[in-house]
Amino acid sequence: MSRAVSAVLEVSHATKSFPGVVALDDVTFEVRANEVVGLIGENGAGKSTLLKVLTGVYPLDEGEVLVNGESARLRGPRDAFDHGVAMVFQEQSVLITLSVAENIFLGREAEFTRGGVLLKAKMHAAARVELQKVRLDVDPATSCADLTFAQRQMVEIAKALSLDSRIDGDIVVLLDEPTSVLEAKEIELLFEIVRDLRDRAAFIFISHRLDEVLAVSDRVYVMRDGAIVGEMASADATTEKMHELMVGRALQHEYYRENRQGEPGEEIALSVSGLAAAGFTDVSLALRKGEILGIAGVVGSGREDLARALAGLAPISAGEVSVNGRPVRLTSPSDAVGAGIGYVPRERKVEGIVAGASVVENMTMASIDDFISLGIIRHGRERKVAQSWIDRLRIRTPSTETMVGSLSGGNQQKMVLSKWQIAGSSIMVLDHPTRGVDVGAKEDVYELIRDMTDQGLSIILLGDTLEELIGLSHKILVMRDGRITATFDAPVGAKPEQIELITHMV
Amino acid sequence: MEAERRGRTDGLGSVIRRHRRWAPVVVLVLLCAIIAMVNPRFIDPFNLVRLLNAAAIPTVLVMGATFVILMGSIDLSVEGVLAVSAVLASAMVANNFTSADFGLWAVPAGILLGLAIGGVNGVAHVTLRIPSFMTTLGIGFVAVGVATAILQGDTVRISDKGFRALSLERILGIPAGVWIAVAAVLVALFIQERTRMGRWLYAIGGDEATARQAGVPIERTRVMAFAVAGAFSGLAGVMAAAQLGQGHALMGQGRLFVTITAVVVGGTALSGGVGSVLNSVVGVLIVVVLFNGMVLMGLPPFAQQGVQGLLIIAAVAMALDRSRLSFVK
Amino acid sequence: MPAKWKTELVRFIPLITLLGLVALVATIEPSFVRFSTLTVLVSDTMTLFLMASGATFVILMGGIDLSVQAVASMTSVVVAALLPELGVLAVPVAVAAGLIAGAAGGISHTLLRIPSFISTLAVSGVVTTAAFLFSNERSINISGETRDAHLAWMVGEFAGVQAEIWVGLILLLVLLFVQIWTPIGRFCRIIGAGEQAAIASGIRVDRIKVYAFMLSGATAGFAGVMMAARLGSGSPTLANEFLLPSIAAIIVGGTALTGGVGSVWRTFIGALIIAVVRIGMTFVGVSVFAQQIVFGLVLVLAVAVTIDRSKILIVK
Amino acid sequence: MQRKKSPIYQLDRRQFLTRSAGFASMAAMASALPRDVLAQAADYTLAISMRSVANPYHATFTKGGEDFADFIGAKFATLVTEGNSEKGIADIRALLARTNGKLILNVDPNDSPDARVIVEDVANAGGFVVTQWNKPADLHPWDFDPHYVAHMSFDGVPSGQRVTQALIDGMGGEGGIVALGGILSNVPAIERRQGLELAIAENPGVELLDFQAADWNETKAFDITQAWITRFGRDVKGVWAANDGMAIGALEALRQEGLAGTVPVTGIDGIDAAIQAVRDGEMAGTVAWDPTWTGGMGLSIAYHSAIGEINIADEPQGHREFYGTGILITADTVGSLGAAEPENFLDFWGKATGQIQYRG
Repeated sequence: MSRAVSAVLEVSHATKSFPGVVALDDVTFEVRANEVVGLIGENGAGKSTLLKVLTGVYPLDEGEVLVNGESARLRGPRDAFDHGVAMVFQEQSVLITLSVAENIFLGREAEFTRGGVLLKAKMHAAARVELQKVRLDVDPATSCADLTFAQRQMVEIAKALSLDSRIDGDIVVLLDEPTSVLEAKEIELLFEIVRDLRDRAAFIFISHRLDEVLAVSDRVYVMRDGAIVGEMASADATTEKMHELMVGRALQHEYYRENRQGEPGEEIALSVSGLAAAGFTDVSLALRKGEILGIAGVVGSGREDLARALAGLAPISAGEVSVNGRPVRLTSPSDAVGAGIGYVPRERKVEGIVAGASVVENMTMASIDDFISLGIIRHGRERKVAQSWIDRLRIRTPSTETMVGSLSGGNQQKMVLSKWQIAGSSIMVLDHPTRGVDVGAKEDVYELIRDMTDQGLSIILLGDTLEELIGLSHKILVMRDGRITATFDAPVGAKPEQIELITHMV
Repeated sequence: MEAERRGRTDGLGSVIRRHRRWAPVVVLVLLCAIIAMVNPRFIDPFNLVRLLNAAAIPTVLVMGATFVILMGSIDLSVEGVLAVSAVLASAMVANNFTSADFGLWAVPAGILLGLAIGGVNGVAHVTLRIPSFMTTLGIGFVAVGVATAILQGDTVRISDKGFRALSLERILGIPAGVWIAVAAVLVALFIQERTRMGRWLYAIGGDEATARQAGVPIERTRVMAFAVAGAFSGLAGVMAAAQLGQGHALMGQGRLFVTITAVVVGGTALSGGVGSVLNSVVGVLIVVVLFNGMVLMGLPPFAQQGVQGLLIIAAVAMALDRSRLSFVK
Repeated sequence: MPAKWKTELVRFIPLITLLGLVALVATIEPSFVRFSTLTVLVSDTMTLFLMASGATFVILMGGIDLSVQAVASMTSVVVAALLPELGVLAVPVAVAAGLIAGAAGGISHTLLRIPSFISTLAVSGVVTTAAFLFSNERSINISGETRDAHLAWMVGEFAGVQAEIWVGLILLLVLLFVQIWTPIGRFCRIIGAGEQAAIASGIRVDRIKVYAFMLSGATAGFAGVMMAARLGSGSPTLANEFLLPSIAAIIVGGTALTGGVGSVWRTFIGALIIAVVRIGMTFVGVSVFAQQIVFGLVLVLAVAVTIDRSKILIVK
Repeated sequence: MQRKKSPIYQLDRRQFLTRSAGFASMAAMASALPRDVLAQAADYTLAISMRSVANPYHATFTKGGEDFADFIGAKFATLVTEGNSEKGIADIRALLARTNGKLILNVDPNDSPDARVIVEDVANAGGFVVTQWNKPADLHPWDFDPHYVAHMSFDGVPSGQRVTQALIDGMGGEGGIVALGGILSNVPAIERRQGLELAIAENPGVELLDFQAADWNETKAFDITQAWITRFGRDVKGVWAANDGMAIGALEALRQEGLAGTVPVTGIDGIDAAIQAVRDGEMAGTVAWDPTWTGGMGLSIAYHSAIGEINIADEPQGHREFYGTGILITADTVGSLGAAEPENFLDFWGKATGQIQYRG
């Protein structure tokens, strides 16, 4: 068979099965030198499995992995690294218990060891070089606990790029959803870095944000059901086309269900005046019944802090909050829940779900009192309610007793949303509700958000993308440096442009 | 703007955090001041030497325990390893139980025996995938059992003056045991700061899955950490034999909880990833000063456990850096 | 469905291990499986189970309770001292004393945010001092008549079986009920599996934690009462050397120290496993010098078998 | 007080515990036994129960029991409580079940309350039991005839008193004493402390500077003694310890300060290390119990009751609850200690020194 000579990393006719599923079905995939390859697909399409094959986590059932044209048996991420394949993980994998330098060279301390002694000065000097590549100006001895999330992500990328000065041939960097914690400016910086380093490295770029993939990649692979269903040059691709390939159907024009954006009621569901806490001051807003209020802002603008304060997760230092006209004190999440405020967190796996508990237990977690009579949990009633929500939201789960950890991200998120609906929350604070949710499930989530407003629920939305924020919201607040800097109405047909918001964000 | 924003939100926090590191030392100084006010003899230089002497063996024990706890594990075999090493060491020098007389060879032998038992702990823990709590509990029982079976209730009495000198000899007015403990701290500090294993302990305690992905040899590091912890316990056994002039199966009694308490009071988190052997040295001093102080202040015996309990709660509440722990178990 | 069969089987591994150990002892010494021998063994294990039963909830939460031994000793003193005056009412008073001690450990743990390992260790010191004070540093006798009058229900016989077994079984059922049917039981497990998500869902996690420690204190207190009833006396050191066996019982049953996985029934089985190993050695006639060695090894192996690793990713 | 003999001898007999009390003349004694005695030996299992074989006292106690079992050719079992009362009781019940009650038990209960349960169990199963040291004051052998054969103990009060006197003599009759007690609520700890206080009351020149509980633990004793040296300095003229383990801990703490041999120490129990220290002039005294005798004789009396050689119900109360012989060892007497004489297991009450006293 013919093979491009310049391929630095390729997978040929790879097949991998797990009990009951074919995760990779005869996949052939290659990355050429100095190339940025986009890899897209819904969750469960096989992207993660492919990455795990490329980093040696999973051995293949059939087919082979080739590095620089030679068959390689990769025994794990470390072995892949030594072969020139580095991965930037989707989950934050920076260890906050170690310093910046120690994180960059974790597992490769041998390079700085003489006779068993770790030479710290040498390690720090080398770390400085790597940090420069990602334009991060921090002391290598700083503990990663003292860095922001975005800075940690940059350390993560620096760690992968450090391979550059260690391997003679070309290197391949796998970027798995690297932008999910980054804001626009940092994403732009990342893309610049990627472009700068193309003469030394090839990249595989994975993201749910199709526009980003198009912006940075030369070529895009689309995966569905464990197989590659499309390969195209970015120049020939459009988001609609990619989307169609991914989900196997055309993207509906009304992606954000704008046709269902109704008129909010007149009643004020949530009113906030002069609110202050760590990260923001003097925030006032009014949220009407059935309204979606979007809040835009970069990381550190205070919008996350505001969301957490409203959820009772951060102490409020000044100001007042009223729900349906009644003043409430939000000193703990249970106060917020009691006031009818539900919080869908950004870190779903940490604060959204209990992976080791069952679907039904998760669903009734915020409203257990409703299922208790005479001090006894009524399992039957609980299960019935849970099942009705499973049916209603089309949550794919074998049963109500399944461990939530085994569900896909989208189904987990639907479950989190149902948790608050079961709890009868009248106000929902959605902090990146579609993060880590695949495209098909995203639409379900949007549908669900519209359903909720139809029922009179009010929503505060911190969107995953500006596009999403604009598409969904009735009204948008922009925050910068802890204050509200602008307010936009966003009625159907008269939505603000992204650039209008951005000018107030930075 | 970046700096401005960070300055506002983290400025104060990071200042406190930087100083929080010193909280255990503050607790120690405070405790000393209170005791010295009640009984000024506390700060008599001779008493300070006695305090160091009392701290010597616990210090050696916490070195190993800190390593294990940094990984988020725990070593409950401390008492057993200490006893069996003390028995071996005392039976190797001139004594009434065996005809052996290997002199100071008993020291490396005791350490190696500890290392071996620690290694067994580690291997059983990682290969059978049993929580370290249970593995080390079981192996600790086995160690005491072996010592008991060998001695059949006897006590080995040491007659080797050279070996006893490990505890009794004074250099610059300070007992040799203290110097050994200082050396042990330096070795431990070196391992922690200047070897790969030391750094890997923090990585494993911080997030084992990530450390594994980065190519950290988790299993090997775990086994090594338990082996090193065993070696320190073995050294402590040798020191205890030299100090008490004997070796028997119950030598280790009462050492375990003191050791773990000292590690935690020093500010090392039981959940792993946060702490240092230096913290633990401070922790040992806090515990030893507390005990010494209660006798100096003439507290009635029945009240001591209670007062100790309350003060330890106070000390940990002040000393523990919880800023990095979102929740406490 | 073979997969389902397998998970079902995994659930029952502690029980299978127990039966296997019983069979092993019985093959060497057949008289071990006589009804009377086994009921005596089970009844003798009930104090250990009582002590470990409430602590299971604490461990399910990912915490640990090191005060059970001191609490049981303290309540043995309380019940022995108060029995002549209060009669059977001394029992709830003693259990309440245990409950308060548990609450002290739980509150200092949650309010001061210190690890439960330390808070309960410290509380055990305080409790011991309280027991010494209360008992005037002596053991307190319970006269035969007093015991027969007020505590016979704990140590007598009912339907041909020792009362301890009935008491233990009733407590097992009560705690299973708490575990499955009450929010405290459910949330202990949920906190162990994902504390932050529980907080964000509005669960008053600190309150649940304190409840769990109170439950642990109360059952430890009840264990102290049973010991006092069985031995006819209370003493500030009565429950010595019970702490590690009771934690071992919980873990041998397959409850994970990291929290989130486990059950009270597993602790029941775990306590019996410990008892069968210990008493089995006496029965078979293992030399006393080898007993500790064998016990240590069997403990390690038993945990290797019983622990349910399917839900535990990292073993610490 | 109606004691016939002083419970403490100034070592008037050359008998003493050591681990391997030789039994050279055992065969000769065995031949003197009636034939039917030996014939029945096979029916019974003999057992010893105590805290742990890891301490010298109990190891010797066990050895004494084993020697007697060998002497009559019976099966022998050792049980340990590991300090856990419930474990001790459960083990005994298991053994009763295994032997169908054909059990002769010599038990040192972990804590005094255990004794009642053990006695009741053995009596119900039809076995025979002798208890040592710990039992509730209102539990008496004669309430369980014939199964509860006897209770043996050593009186801690006079022992504590005599050894304190030896300490005071070693100090030159006056000065400050510091004292290390056992676990506060333990009966022997309480008795020995009473003895200490009695002796101090008799010596007006002596002052008890401080009393601390070191919980029978030598390391704790070491640390407390060091703190005392700081607190009282040269005022400490003598260190009293409620057992030899703690005494050794205190002695080594003194050695660190160069005070070993200068400041006298006393202990109780008579373990080898303490006797050596007395010989070396570093300890002023200790009291030796007789664990070989208690271990073997406890079984012997119970066994001979079981086979009908003794009609225990007819024996006087002084033969049912009695003290053994505690021997004060001081520098003056330690030289005359020799190898142990073989124990005569048929001289049932030869070494008994009076009926047990109950003090309010």
